[in-house]
Amino acid sequence: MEIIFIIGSYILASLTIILFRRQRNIAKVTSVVVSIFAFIESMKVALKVASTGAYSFMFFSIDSLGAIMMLIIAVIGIVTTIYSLQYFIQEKAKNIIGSTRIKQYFVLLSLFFSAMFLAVTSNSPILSWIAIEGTTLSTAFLISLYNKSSAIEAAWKYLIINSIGLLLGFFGTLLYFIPVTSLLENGGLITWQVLATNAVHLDPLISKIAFIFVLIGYGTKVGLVPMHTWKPSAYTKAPTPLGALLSGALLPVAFTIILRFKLITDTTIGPIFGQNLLIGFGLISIVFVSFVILALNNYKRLLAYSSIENAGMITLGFGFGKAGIMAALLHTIYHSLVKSSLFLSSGNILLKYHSARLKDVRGVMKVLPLTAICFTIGFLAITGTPPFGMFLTKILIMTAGIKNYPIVSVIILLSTALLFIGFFKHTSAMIFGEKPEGVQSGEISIWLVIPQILLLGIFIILSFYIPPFLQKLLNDVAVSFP
Amino acid sequence: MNMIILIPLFSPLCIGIIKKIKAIFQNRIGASIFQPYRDLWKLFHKDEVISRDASWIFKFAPFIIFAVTLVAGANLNGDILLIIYTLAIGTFFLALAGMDTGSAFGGFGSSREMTVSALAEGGFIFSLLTISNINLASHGQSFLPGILAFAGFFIVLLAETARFPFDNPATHLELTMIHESMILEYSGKRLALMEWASFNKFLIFCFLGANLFFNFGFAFIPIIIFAFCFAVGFIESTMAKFRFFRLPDLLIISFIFNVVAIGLMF
Amino acid sequence: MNILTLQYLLGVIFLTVVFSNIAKKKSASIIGYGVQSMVVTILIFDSYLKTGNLSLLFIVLLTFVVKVILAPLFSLRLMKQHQVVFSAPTYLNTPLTFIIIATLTAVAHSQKFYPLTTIIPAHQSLLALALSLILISFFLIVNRKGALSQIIGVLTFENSIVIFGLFAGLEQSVALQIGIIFDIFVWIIISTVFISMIYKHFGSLDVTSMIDLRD
Amino acid sequence: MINLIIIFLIGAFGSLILQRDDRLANIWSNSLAIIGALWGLIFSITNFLYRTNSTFIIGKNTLPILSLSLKIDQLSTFFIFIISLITLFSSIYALDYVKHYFKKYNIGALGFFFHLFIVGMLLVVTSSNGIFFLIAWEIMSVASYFLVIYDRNDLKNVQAGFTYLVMTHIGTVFIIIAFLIMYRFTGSFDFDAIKSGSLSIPQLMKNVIFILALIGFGTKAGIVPFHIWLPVAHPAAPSHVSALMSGVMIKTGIYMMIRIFLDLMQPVPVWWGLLILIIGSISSLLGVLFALTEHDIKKLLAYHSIENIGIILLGLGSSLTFTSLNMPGLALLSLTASLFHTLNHATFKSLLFMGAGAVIKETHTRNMEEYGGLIRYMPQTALFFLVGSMAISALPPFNGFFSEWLTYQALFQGIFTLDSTIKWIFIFATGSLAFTGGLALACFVKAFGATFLARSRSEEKHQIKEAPLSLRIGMGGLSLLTLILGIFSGKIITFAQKNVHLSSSVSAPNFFLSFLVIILAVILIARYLINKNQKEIVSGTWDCGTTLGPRMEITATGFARSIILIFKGILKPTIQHDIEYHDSENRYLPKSKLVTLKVQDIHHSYFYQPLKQIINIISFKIKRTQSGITNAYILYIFIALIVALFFIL
Repeated sequence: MEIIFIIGSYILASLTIILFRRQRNIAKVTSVVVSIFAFIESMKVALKVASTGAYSFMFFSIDSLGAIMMLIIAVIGIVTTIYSLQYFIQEKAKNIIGSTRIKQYFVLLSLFFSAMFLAVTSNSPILSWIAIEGTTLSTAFLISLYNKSSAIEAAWKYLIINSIGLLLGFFGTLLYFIPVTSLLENGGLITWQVLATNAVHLDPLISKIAFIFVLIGYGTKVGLVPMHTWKPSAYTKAPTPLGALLSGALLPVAFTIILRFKLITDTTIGPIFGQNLLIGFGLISIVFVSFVILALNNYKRLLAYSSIENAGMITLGFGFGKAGIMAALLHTIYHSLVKSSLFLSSGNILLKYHSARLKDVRGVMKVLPLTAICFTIGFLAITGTPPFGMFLTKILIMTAGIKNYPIVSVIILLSTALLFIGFFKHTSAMIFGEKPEGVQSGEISIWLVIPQILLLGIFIILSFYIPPFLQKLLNDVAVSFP
Repeated sequence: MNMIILIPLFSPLCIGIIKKIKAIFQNRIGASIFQPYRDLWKLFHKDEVISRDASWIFKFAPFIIFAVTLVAGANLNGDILLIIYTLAIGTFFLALAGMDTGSAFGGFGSSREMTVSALAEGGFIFSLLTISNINLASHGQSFLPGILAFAGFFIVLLAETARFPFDNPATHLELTMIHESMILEYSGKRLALMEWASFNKFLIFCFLGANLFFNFGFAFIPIIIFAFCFAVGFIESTMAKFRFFRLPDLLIISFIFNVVAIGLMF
Repeated sequence: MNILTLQYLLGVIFLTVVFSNIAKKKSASIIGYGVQSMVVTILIFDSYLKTGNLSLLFIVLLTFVVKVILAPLFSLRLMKQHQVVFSAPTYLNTPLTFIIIATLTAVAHSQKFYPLTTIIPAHQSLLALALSLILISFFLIVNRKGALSQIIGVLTFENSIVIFGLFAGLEQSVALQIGIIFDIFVWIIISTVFISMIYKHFGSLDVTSMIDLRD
Repeated sequence: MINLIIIFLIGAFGSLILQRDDRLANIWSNSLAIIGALWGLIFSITNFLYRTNSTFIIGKNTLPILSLSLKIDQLSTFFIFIISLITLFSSIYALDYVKHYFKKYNIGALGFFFHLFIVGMLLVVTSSNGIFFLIAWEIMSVASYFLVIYDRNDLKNVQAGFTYLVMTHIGTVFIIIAFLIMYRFTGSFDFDAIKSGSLSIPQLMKNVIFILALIGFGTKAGIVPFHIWLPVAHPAAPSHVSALMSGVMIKTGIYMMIRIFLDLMQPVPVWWGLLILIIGSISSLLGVLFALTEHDIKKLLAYHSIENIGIILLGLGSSLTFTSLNMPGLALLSLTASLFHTLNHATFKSLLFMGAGAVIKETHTRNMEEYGGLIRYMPQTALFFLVGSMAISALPPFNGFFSEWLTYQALFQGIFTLDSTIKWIFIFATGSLAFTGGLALACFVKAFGATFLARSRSEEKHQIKEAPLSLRIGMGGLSLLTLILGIFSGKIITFAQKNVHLSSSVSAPNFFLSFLVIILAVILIARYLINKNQKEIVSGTWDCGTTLGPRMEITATGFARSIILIFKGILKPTIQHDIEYHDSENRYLPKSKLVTLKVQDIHHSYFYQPLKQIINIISFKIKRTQSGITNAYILYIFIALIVALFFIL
């Protein structure tokens, strides 16, 4: 039941904001209230699923994977909404953006959340496809929020590439449906369970082709390398809170759909085929990004490429199977938390320095001390330096991989080292050095730093102690995958 | 223990003999072989002039260097590394004393001295190593390595005691002098001690060479030492002093002699 | 409708897609798209006649209204309104496009995709043609430079997927129908809002001017 | 052991809390460090005497592979002893030294990272699980990175920190690969499991693990090909930290090499030891040569750390060769030699770094050319620095000589007992050790002479005063320690020779006594007996008539010029003369002449520079794929689809 409340409340929020356009901060209040409500609901769902296992009703079926994703979306959702309140006040103060645009932002944001929740919990592939299409639409308009030519260009590219990807995904889903429709005549909605049960009738070759189409289709949404081209420009031109949401929440959601289809293909032709494909894409993404990062000159693109690399690492984790799956899930959670905190800190830097180019940003430690510390901790965590959890998950993925893909693991380790150098070069150039004279030092407002500290706090707690219910959810997912 | 007395007693004598031999080769009579004793006595009783810039190292170095030669003399038949590194203390303080007065000559003297002694160290250690273990030679033939080791040792002797091809003890020409330039600033009893220390060092080397290379017995040692003095005097009067940058090649040759000696021996 | 007429109709669609690939004038490709969607509505109407499923009738009407009438008219009006230059440039010259289209059709009919095209053995040739349609329309998007022709390309791509679904025996399935409806809905929004935005900012619908967002 | 770590953690977080008030934070962090160090000393000494080996597990852990398990055996106790010893002296030193950072930087952060650094080191030497070791290893590196860039106003330090962390990270990647291969064959990361399962690892894989571990730990220890970060990073850190880093941190690399090569991978082929021997000799030779070319005092000391690491590797390499030729007696001798030299190097290297720190604190520059005549203003620091330089150039009464003497004995035994090619490698190693000894002596005469003796080379030296009290206590304690370790090294030497008869042995105490007695005798005789009535007149140095300006003295570059020209094959020196004339027309009246002698670091210009260029070229080429054209992006997806379909079907 809770899921209906969540989606319903989001749609309701967007309607209220549209209707009561007059009141001054109706948008802010409603969106914060709704995101808190959604967090409580998804926590309840997670606890319920942890205790009683997957359950489904009407159009929704929530399994442990879905519950974890809901938790991620809810946590990132609350933090970004709180951040965007203060962020837009500052932007309005510098009259970069008008108040109508801010209202549009909150409307689209709640639509975006409802679409993501639907995508993760829907019980039929077509419904998830429509939900993902919905996210593409809402984010396309969000990217073009600033109404500058570059924002429009980024939105256009985002739109064209993602809709082609989704059409490929649609074709892939259709291929999965072909043998199934002939069986049940009543024409009811085909759910994941129906697909899974008679996956065995699926012709092996068709399921292979279907999985390729789905992987490349939804892979565009996740941003694996050949299909990643929209990501850097979209993240740079979008408002910062949206960047955090895109990489923190949308990436895992799109990835869950690939995983669900992989489950079906695994039952028909065994896991090896799916795993090899995932490893292939993961490897290309990590190696490609580790070279590109060295030559970047914009710190937002740096974060975009880093999320491509982490997407590659997660695909790799699922590709290696066994211990790798648990590690990849943990890696997804850690990555969402740390990447969104990095994005929010980069938002602060953008507000202060008014330019995203690395050349203009110097001496952040002097100008924004707290943000600099959050950014450094985030940088150390995201590149997998040990004291933090992501090092552990990286090692676990490697241990899963070393058994039968030794060369791949060695290449990955070397390219992560190269990635560390690239990322570190830019971060140390930004953090240290003399403060440019035009910038006056001092944190903009405490509300712009609390969200990052909150995210990093959760991350550090999770990297040392995993609560039992989350542990149970992770085990269920790890068990369900070959 | 008797070496502590014998070495300082007879070292000026050897230097006197060398000077006498050189004089004979230049067919002049030259001073008597006991002249060094008189010089030392004279220097001990003269006043001293100490530079304003010098620190306690300059004042205290002569005592350490002299004492080092005595200590080295004391455990001559002890461990070879100990002897080498005790003499190295002497060189260390000699070079520091040279630099302490802040005059250009002292600085360059210690820089050249350290270059020479750094390169000679390899040859020195290896030659003593071969000789002290010559009886352990596994596959018998120990004559050729002995010769090579002795040649290497003799070159090191000339280098360490600042004799001819490396440094001309008689000259004060700032372009060539190494040992003399370091003790340029000294006078009075400190100069005496420094001179005496270098005499002792020479005698220690001759004694080492004699004792290790020709084990005929204790009685023959004075004769062999005399032979050493004669050889040194002979070289000083027939050979020209090498240019400074050809010295490393000579020292590397001595090092290679010793390495080949060890290679052959075991 | 026996196989022969189906083949004949599919041949018409194939020609329209090839034509929109080559046509110099943009209006030609829009008219081509109109004809294509007309044939698709006929096909869905035929499957409605066969099965008598009411929802199919609803979809027939919807596609007819939107794809056959609204979309072409709207695009033509858009072109007139913005005096968009007539010629729709492509990256490759015509002979090369022909060669690629030929290779793609050969690939679609090849042994590689054999299992895909024999889902329903009777429709083997139809499915093969539909698959080649998909590949060609994908290539159309890549080849065209104008924003409007790219949208036309994406819509043809969507049409070919629908055709493949129909021939692969998915007429009945609710999924296909929802998919079609939602797709139409999405593309109405995109074409109306985005095209005007691009035009306002870039002065022309030529995509090649949008290249300043690079690393 | 756990309470030792807790003390340091309290120190770390305490100094963070107190960061508002500089003085309090400084006192808190240093006093905590001193208490922790004393506790560590007591712990290690009791552990050493009673031969207790203890293992701990800290808390249960949710993840399967990682178990926070510590195992303390004699080797780790020895290293805990070194760490706590040097931490004790460097924190005493830091009490006054950190005062000159007071207004500039956040002292709380310095205390926090200092304590984290020590905790990292303690965990590294005691952890017995691969992943726990890697976590401790990286905590140590990251904490020391923040210490290196502590003085961040000077951009060179930030650049030094960058090179340091990048090199350490590359080293860690090699170590991770090595551990992964071990995990693959033995199925777990725990050292005991690896040790018992090490027989199942095929020989080829063992060699691969050896090479990877050598590169990984060699980068941390600073052996020659991977040493470029050491002369850059150590000088950048505050002096008490660089003392700790070069005294102790690089030894953790040695500790892990011993742990893996001598303990885990035991049946070991001969060529491993020989390779370490060769690397050791090359590192020691090149280390000392580059040290000679330096005129930045802290860089000179950093290069000497490379040289001493080379000497330690000689001991380690010979012990590895002897174990593989199963001569346990000699193996024990050479291992004790290398461990004794690790202890000695820790003491005299931190002493020298502290001395350098005191000098830099007063003169505010690291360039030796601007020093000179400091012995008049800082007599005690000069004395301690003299003791340090005598110890490092292995002059007898101090501890440096006795550990080098043991290494020599090990190498001599190698020459006498082994045969054919192995003998010639041992001869090459002994030769390089001999030359390193000589060149080190020359280098430290230059360092001490140029800094302390004669007149000051730059005018404004009047306001220099002696180093504050706590600095002198720190340095005094360490110099006393070098002397005591030297004199009482007899026990260690007899322990080393217990089952091998050496042709000669040296007993330190009677050498020292005889040395003292003779010096006193000479002074008595010379000063009071012979010329009690001579006067000592003080007047200027002989100046052949010209006025004796600072230009007359020899400079550090001048001193080393002859040696550099002799070794110009390796060092490739380039001499540059900048002459300034009174008036530009006639060339005969130069106003001033500046000679700069630059040495080309062959590793940098022939290995690291080209590597960097290649990576940059590749990354720029790949970046161009993001060309901005939408059609190109769609083309990538199209190609990906076609390739995937063809490749998979």
